[in-house]
Amino acid sequence: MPYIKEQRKETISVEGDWDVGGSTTWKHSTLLQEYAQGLKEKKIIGSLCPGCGKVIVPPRNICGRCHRKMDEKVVVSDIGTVTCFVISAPFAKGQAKVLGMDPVEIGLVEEGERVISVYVKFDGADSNVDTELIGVEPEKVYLGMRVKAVWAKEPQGRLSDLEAVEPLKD
Amino acid sequence: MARRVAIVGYAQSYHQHDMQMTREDMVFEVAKGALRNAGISREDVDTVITASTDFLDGRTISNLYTSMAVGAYLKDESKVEEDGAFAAYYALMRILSGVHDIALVEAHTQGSVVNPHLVSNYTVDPLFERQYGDLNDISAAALQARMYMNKYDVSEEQVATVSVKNLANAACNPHAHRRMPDVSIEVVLSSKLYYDPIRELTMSPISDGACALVLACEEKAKEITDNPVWIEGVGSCQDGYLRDRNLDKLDSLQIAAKDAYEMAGITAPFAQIDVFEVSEKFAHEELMIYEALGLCREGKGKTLIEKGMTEKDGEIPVNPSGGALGADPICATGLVRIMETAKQIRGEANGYQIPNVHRALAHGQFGICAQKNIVFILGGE
Amino acid sequence: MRNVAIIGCGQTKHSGRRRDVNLAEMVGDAVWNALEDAQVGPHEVDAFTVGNMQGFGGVAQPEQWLGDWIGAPGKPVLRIATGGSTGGCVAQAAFYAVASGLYDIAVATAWEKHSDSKEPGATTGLAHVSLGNTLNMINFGVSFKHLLSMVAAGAAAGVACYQAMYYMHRSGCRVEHLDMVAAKDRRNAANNKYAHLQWPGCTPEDIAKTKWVAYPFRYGHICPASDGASAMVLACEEVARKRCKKPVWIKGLAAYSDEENQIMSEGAGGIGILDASQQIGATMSAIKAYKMAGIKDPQKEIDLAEIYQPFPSQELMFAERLGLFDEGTAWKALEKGETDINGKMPCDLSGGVNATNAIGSSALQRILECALQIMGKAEEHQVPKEVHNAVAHGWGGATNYIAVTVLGDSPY
Amino acid sequence: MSSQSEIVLTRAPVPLVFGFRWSVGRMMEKFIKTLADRKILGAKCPECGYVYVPPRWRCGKCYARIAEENLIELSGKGTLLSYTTAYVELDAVGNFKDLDKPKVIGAIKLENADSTLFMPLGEIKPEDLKEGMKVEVAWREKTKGELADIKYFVPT
Repeated sequence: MPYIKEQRKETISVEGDWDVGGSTTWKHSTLLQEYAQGLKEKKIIGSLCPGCGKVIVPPRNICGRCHRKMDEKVVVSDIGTVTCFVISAPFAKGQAKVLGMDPVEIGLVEEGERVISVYVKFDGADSNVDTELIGVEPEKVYLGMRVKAVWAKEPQGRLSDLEAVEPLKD
Repeated sequence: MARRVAIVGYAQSYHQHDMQMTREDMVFEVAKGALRNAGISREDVDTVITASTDFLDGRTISNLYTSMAVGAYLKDESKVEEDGAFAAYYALMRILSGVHDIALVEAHTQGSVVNPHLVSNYTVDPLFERQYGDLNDISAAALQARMYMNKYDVSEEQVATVSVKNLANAACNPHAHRRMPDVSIEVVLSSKLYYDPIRELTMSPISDGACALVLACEEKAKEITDNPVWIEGVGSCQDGYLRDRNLDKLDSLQIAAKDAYEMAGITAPFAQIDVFEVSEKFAHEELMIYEALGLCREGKGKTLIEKGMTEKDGEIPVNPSGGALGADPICATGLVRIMETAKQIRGEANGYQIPNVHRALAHGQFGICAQKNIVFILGGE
Repeated sequence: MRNVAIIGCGQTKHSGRRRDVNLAEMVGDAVWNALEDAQVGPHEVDAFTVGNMQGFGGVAQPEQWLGDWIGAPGKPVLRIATGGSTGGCVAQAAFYAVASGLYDIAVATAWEKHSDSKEPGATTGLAHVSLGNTLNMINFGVSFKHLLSMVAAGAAAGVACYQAMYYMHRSGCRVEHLDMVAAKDRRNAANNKYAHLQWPGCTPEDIAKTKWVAYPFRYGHICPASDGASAMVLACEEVARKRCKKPVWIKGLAAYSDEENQIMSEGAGGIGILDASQQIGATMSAIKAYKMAGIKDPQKEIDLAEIYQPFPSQELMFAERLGLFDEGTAWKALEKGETDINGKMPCDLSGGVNATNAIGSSALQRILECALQIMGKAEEHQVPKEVHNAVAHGWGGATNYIAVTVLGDSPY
Repeated sequence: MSSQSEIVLTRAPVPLVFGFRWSVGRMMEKFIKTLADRKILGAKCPECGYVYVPPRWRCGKCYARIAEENLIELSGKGTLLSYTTAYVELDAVGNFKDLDKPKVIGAIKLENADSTLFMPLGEIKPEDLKEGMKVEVAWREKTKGELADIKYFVPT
């Protein structure tokens, strides 16, 4: 890259650590747990705001628009529309480690595979769920594509039960 | 001040150790509570100023996920990354500028997420003090306490008397975290010693908590309530870094108080102010605060506490709510002080109400050895 | 309301590794440059507003250590931090400090020193934004493939990748236009001595040769992580008229916050935004700021803009949200060269955030660059035409904090 | 309090440590490297005379610029302004560990320097600590031009 380079006399440095994992305990609500358990029965749960009627998936307990609590839950369809997508660069062995593991090496993706990440608005929801789109060539993906959830063989109430979405064969 | 600004509503959480509530819910409760107390809704608010820090909340951009909970959706929002009293100070500026009329101010910290004393070690000079490891807000406060106590011959019993006063006061305040009705000097002096002379009961507890205020310009304040609490003076100042400042005095608090007194037209704080709510992160600091606020001469803080003049029934009551020794949700502590003084002026401090309060002082601080201080003077009609 | 003007601007050289100075010296440099530019002595400053994103440099509340280097001891200091828009919000806080009548002269300074972190670029802070939520998802069995698809899409770009797709779908803009914007900004940066990625004569083809990061972003589209600081001196009208030949008046400002434009909220819950390029917050900030500044038709009255665009799609998208171009036409204007130095609406003549991104300093630099253009002090990248009104923009968080500031050569 | 959602605590399942290396700048580099010859450098402000340890090139009191020729050599001796005996220690993840042998930390002002140094004290029993006592640097056997060359301060 022919960027202008400037030479500066570097000085030594001193070191320090921030053990963020060890020192931090985050607090979360049990809503994601409820959402995951819903997936066990192949149900996609969202929260319904009595104020503005918006259905948020995965569920939340506060609606920012109405500044009120949302306790009601609804089940949305597992058929939806691709509202956005991004296609990853082709994966190459040893190119990048994610959380310390090389995705190609551990057989998660094949060499040269391009992962299609999509936002899906399931029918009945007013928010996007991000997941992977399988069963179609990256070149053929388009916004507005109708898709259907791909469920794990035996869902166990984990987020991974909703594995991906695939094009809806009508 | 060209425009007059008043506090018209407030709410605080029940500060406690390891609150069983998510950060978002805690913020929502106090924001909603303050709006309800003011009798207005989110639509009336022009601007929202929050206070929290990324290290203490365990999240970089700590206000990113609480914007919706605090009610800042599609509002002019900003975040002050230090004590909540500085957020009230920034909201005051926004209203005084004439650009905004009503501001919601919120501040929170959950001390159970990351140990604030560890985070205090991250604020020192990374090139020098941090390389020698053992300097945090408690060990630095211990060095300050020793220097101050030696210089003015202050005994550990006198310092412990501050804790006894505040922890007993906290017992009457349902929102306080550490409420010890029958605490005594002996109990305080036998509590666990961390860095001599700082003990468990002469330093503030690690609390989870939040607080919110509603500020309004004069016209709006008069519409909203017939009991507004006017902000008559404000002053803030930051001292030099730990290595190059006086450790046995709170110079920056003296400067901040002078500015606030000047703005509020106060010449004799001792006589003109009816109640004080100060942020004493350590018991000995309250004595140094008395002196920096001009309530007594240098080194005479011990006399005020010994004579009980700062008790609830004393001439100059300090921290009837229990102060920071009663509850210290770090970023909310300074805002809670402002709220407590407003409650005193409105006569709503049931359980620890000081009779006929017309003028009050609230103090917030941030940083090791109270490097940074802010003073508010509040008044009733 | 008191009129407030910028009377002095200071920056440091922004580059990938400023290892020749420590953080305090770097920020001190920027503040001293600003004070000298404003002909104001350090003892005359009444208040400071400061900001950076402390998680990136590993020092908490750094202004309590480096305050001595900028003349802060004994003065009020207010710390503001709102993600990427930190610099803009710090400058706006300084405006409010002076406009409130409490102070006459205020210094706003913001900085970032990414090279102090051992992790590459800005990974430390970016990872820490939603670390709690990601771990919460891991606790409830998110599949590693799902995490991979999130990371692959967001590796360098986060939500901006999705946002670009939305914008391209809405407006018809194509990847070649992103190459054109990135090339334009890196050419502009070559005429800005403080900028980081300076590529004289860079062409869209040069950018097109770079590898894909995640469609639609190439490696050549992604902004760098820079070390740098910038500072500004603001003064009330009385002081500004006395001390400065050509004060730059802050005529309008707003910083609205929108729903988090990411895919997840606190606790990994969903959010109610279906189109991340809609940017209601940006539109409302622009409307409020223009209304305050008395600007009816930005396309005619605004002479140039400095837009916060770590990713090229954002220069086009936010130009439209700021009303500088009609909906969906910014890329056509780009093709016609309207956003170049001689164009109708020059955008990011400084190279912008695509060429220089010290997270705290970036949004302050946008306001500062507009001020330099109005003062006629932008040297090699000074626009030839007379600049009466300019708009500076900054976004933070997950593109949900939008700070818009309108500056002018006269307060009315 | 209205409906209180139950909470779930989230901890990192794998170690997660962010590392930093802060560049020190010219003045601090000179200070650290000179520790090798067991010397402590200070910077004397040419305008107001305030002496900073460690040295720097902007005076915090009178804002003057301090150049490298204003560096002065300080004796390792100083006075103990204040001290504290630590009975606990804060570990890297924020837990207080009780110390079986208490450690001492001192606030020290070096001869003809104005900054206060916060340093560990060694070879002294807590009960012998007295404000104003004279102390001096205890150097590491083999000094290598690193901050760790200063082991601690000892009574003279």
